Amino acid sequence: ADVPELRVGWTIPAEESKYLMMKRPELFPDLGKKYTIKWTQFQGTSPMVQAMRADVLDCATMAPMSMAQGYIESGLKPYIVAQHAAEEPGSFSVYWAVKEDSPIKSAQDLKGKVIGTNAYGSGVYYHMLLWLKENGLDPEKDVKIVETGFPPSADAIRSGRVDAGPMVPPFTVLNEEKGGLRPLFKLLDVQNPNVQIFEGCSQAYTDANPEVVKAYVKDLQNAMAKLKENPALAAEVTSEITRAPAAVFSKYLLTPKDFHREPNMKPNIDAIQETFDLYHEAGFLKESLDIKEFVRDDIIAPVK
Amino acid sequence: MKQAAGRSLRWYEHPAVGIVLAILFLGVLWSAASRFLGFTSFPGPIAAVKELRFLITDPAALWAILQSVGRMFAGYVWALLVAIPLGLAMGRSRIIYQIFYPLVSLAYPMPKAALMPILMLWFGLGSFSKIFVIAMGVSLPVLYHSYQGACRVERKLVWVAQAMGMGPVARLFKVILPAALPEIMIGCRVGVVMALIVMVSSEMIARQEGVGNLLFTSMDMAQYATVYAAILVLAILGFVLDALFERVRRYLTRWADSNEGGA
Amino acid sequence: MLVVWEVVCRAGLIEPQLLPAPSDIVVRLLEQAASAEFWGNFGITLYRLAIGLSLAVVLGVVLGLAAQLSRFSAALLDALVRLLAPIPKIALYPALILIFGFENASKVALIVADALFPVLMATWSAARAVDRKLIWSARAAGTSNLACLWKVTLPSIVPTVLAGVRVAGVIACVVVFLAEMIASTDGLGHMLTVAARAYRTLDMFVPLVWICIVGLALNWLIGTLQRVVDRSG
Amino acid sequence: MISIEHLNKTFKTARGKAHPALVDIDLQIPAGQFVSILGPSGCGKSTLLYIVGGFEQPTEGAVKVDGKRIVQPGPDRGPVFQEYALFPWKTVLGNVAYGLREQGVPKAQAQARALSWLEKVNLDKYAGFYPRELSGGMRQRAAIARTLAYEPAILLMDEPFGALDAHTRLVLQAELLSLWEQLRNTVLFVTHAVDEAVYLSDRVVVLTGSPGSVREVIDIDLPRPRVRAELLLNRDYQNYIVHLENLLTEKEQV
Amino acid sequence: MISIEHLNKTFKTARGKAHPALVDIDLQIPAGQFVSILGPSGCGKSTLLYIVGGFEQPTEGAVKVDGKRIVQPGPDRGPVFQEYALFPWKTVLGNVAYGLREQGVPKAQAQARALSWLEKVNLDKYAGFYPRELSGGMRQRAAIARTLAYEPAILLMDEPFGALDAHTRLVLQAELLSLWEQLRNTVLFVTHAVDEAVYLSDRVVVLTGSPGSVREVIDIDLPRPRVRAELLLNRDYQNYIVHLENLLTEKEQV
Ligand SMILES: Nc1ncnc2c1ncn2[C@@H]1O[C@H](COP(=O)(O)OP(=O)(O)OP(=O)(O)O)[C@@H](O)[C@H]1O
Ligand SMILES: Nc1ncnc2c1ncn2[C@@H]1O[C@H](COP(=O)(O)OP(=O)(O)OP(=O)(O)O)[C@@H](O)[C@H]1O
Ligand SMILES: O=[N+]([O-])[O-]
Ligand SMILES: [Mg+2]
Ligand SMILES: [Mg+2]
Repeated sequence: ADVPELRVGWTIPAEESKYLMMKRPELFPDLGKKYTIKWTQFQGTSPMVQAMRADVLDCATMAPMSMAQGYIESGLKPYIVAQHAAEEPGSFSVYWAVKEDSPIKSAQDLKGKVIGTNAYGSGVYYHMLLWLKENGLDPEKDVKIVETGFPPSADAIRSGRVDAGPMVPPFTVLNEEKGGLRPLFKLLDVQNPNVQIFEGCSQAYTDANPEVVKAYVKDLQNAMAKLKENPALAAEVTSEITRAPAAVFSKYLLTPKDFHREPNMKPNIDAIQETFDLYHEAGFLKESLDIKEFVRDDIIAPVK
Repeated sequence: MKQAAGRSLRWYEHPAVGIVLAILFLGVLWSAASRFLGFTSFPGPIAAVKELRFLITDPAALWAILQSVGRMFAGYVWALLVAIPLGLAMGRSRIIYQIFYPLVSLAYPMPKAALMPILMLWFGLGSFSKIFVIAMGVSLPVLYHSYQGACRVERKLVWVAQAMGMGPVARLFKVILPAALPEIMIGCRVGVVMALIVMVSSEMIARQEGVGNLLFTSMDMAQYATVYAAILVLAILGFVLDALFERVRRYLTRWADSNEGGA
Repeated sequence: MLVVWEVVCRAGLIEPQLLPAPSDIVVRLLEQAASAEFWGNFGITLYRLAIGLSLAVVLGVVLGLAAQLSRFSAALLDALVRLLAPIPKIALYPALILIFGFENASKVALIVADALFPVLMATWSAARAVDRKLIWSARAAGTSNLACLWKVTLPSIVPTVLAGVRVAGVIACVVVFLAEMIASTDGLGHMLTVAARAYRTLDMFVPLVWICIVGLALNWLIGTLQRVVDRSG
Repeated sequence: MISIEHLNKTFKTARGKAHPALVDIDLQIPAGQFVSILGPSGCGKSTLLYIVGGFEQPTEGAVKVDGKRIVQPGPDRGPVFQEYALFPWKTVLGNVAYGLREQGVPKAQAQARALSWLEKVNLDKYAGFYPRELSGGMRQRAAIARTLAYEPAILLMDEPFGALDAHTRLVLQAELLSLWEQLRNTVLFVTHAVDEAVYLSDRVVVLTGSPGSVREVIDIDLPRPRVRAELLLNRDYQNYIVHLENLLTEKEQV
Repeated sequence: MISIEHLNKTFKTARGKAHPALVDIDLQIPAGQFVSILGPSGCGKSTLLYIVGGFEQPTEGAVKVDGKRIVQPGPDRGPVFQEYALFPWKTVLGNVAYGLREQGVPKAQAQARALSWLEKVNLDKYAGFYPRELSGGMRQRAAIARTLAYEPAILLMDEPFGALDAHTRLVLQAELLSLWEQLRNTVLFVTHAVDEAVYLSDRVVVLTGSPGSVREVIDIDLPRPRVRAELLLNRDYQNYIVHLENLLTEKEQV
């Protein structure tokens, strides 16, 4: 009863180490002994950031943008403790696709066209804006951006509802099988490398319960190590979480067709700082942020 | 259709026949649409039904469905307990009407599911906020129809009860309630629909374990057959609830003249 | 109520991040009301709502009445309604988007799909409960079975149908907002999504208040109609 | 000529039991006759009228008008219901003009004729009232006017004077009689007043208690045109009344 | 003792006009009297009853029972409405037992008493029927039984025998009279049958045509207990009837 409880938020996809902890708690000796976890699922990182701010979550998945906004708009103070997924050379990078036979070959060809995006205000969205700007397009005037989300993106491109749309796994894999689309640009063209999602824990909680958070981060690391060793296990637990067949995941999970996973989950602090700076320069963030404020050296992966 | 006194059912008026016909009709329509559109994300009925077989034999999926149903049931019952008496009272008393009407009519068009992310923060991450939004959604049609029904009660029925010395609260339950019952039942039936809408949209906006979550997660994972199997589960759920409800309604309003067949 | 809310917020019992004070919401509301962008969002939501609801009402009443004509159509429609009404159409929204596009058509289609059934069901059950001696009187005066639908059944069911329209109106408000939240580039629902992603709680409440006002206005409109009908009924 | 042949009507009650209302009714009503139906409350008088009107279907047997089997209502048979059944969303004038408009009479003319009918039933001052603003008797008069206005060949009247005060009743009886003596349409008239039946009819049909069957058919051989004041002194008239009252009273004992 | 003082009732019609229904009614009704109200259709008889019942409020003036002003209905005044107003969701037995249950009579006893009332109105075979399955006359009998069953001190009856056949009517009149002679409760009885009014009442109030005001109050000085067969031969009885019929007939001319 006096085992401390950690309240953790999670989402789908790309948090395999959390899925493993949820589905195979017996692999983690500390879990349940040193601390317990109350898992709550969320849709996207924004509501999780909000929930942490409201003090109903202690740790949550975050993206550079949602954390920065949370800090600026509502005074959220988290530590970055581990990294879930990033884009690095050789790994998968979110890309915008057009029809194979589309006349669109470059950014300029997008003038006057309709571009799909996942969610307004997401990192993927802002990186796309950066790409448009870099290529001399005004996102407000030169193109029409509609929010499609990832799932219908491919069908939307094929049916002509949008001229270009964003692609992520598992849709990319499905699509390679079906054919008919080709990539136009990818996020790595904008920032290389860049961090997609990481784990953040409330500073107040962490400072009050350093041992609990440390144990949690250590378990995350262990989970990632086990998964790297055994990608089939990753497919298995992800399948259990999402109810999609494991075969779907074994096609890409933890392969070069997937986002980059740091084996020890060490956050790429510099890449995150770069994202903050890019966003600030472009005016997406009101303030410039210093990543140091969000790092506590003794509680960041890899911990021993 | 209810059977007219002294009139026999035709073959197609047997409920099962109508349903089968309607299912066939919809199935063909769906299949044609899916074929015509050719979207990966819009599979035909056969794929969905195949997947449905897996879905309903999987304990984890069943558990998710059960959780949804449980929350829906709790929300529905709460809504009935609050909305029917309040609606009837609003229909009979000017004062109660004036106190509650502005509040109720302002709050009702609000998309409760949109509040989910905030409600979760107010009420915590437990079941309460989910049950609460469902109750809010259901109470709307129930309240309106109860109010409507109470307004329209033949005044001489009320007079008779008054003359027997029945007080206002007793009248509400013993006269207004039964007299307004056919109308209330319409509200309850729409309430079933509302409960499902709110349940699905709230599980979509705040991913809480349940059949709505199953649906949208499958969509995120490109499991389109599962998506439509989940929609089928919702449809079956809705149909069963509606049918159960229709039974209750018939029993409770068996005294009412249904004048079937209309013109 | 409002006063309690205001006091609670002012006293700092609740963080503005969770529940902003009503006065702050009103101030923000007025601020936004000065911007053309807001009226664009407001207008497009209203437009979708008006088209969707009108279609739903016309379709609902026509189908509900037409089904009374023959026992076969009545049986078939009854079955269709029982199958389709309880499906939460919002789950089909992704498919609707692909069929009707990201613009107005898909949202209107969703509104119609969800708002149709309360009207249809009200029409349906009211039409069956019409005092049969009224219909007999008209039939005996030479009114055909078909003409009875709009000469007798329609006027007798107007009160109940209006009650159904009220519910449909509210459902329409909810659904258009949700659809705009899910996928849209404009509208009140979209405003909320944008505000939520940027953690501007105050800005989240503004579109909610507006959709409530729209619902209230709609409700008032139908209520007025109901009173007019009552007076002459 | 209405011929009612071997008519049976059985209702199914809410508890699913069969409840016979009419058993083996056989009646021939020549065109232009005024026929009254008498019988104890609940014996099926209204039901019989509904079947002749084509509103309800018999369980067995048939009703034929001029040899044609009746399956649905038509403007040749005008009903006046015990419950009035006025259209609540129309004014009194609108109700009375309705049948005329349905027969294709132009609006202005229909309203004028409706108004003249309202005068006859003494409701002209209430032309603009809605039914719910009328007293029971006034509603009944409006319902009578609505049906008489379009002059159906067969009138089916279900206790049309039941809710009227004695005076209005006498006036309307006389009015109906003089109208009928001009038009000579067929009238099926349900009543529970014996004197009314004898005063108005060529023939009185007495039904037995529930389930109703024909107990006796009595031809009323009184000269026409009939004047009530004169009839009261008529021996035959008195005899008819005594006979019918005896019939109705004794049968309850049986 | 009911005292009706300077009573006025004006309705507002759907077109917003004022429509006077009752003008300056003053009446004293001693406890235990049987008073009938006669008047042409639409003169305000029902409205007067509704005001005494406390269902409608007068525009001016007041009704007092034993000196207390009436503002709302109460179990001391039992109404029988012209439209029956049976609870459609209750069976006939349920309807009749209802008032008793409300007065706190235990269920079994209430049902037994209700059933004995149903026997009196000859409806015992229909105890399990729902109102919509009854004929007009049967509904009326059920409504009468419902109110009589709980024995209110004042009975307000609005044409209670209007829809009954002659025989049932006679039986119920006699039944009501013998009951009243035992209980001696106050009865306000609206009717349009002059003979019924004279047969039953201590006093007959005749109203003028719309708007209603008191035209004449006639005390009926006939010995009680009254037997109808005997009365028919009674000179005074005949005179009352002739006088009242003249009153009602001539007034329309005025
Ligand atoms: N709700 C109302 N609005 C307007 N006028 C009304 C309303 N109710 C009754 N009246 C009018 O009041 C008058 C008296 O009506 P009431 O029902 O008391 O008559 P009554 O004497 O009982 O007639 P009857 O013998 O036909 O039943 C009528 O002229 C009627 O039109
Ligand atoms: N819908 C129904 N369901 C069951 N029984 C019915 C129905 N309608 C009528 N009955 C029964 O049929 C019988 C005849 O009813 P009907 O209304 O024809 O009588 P009536 O002779 O007109 O009586 P009244 O003079 O009282 O109006 C009654 O016993 C009644 O209970
Ligand atoms: O009220 N709803 O959000 O469905
Ligand atoms: Mg009848
Ligand atoms: Mg009256």
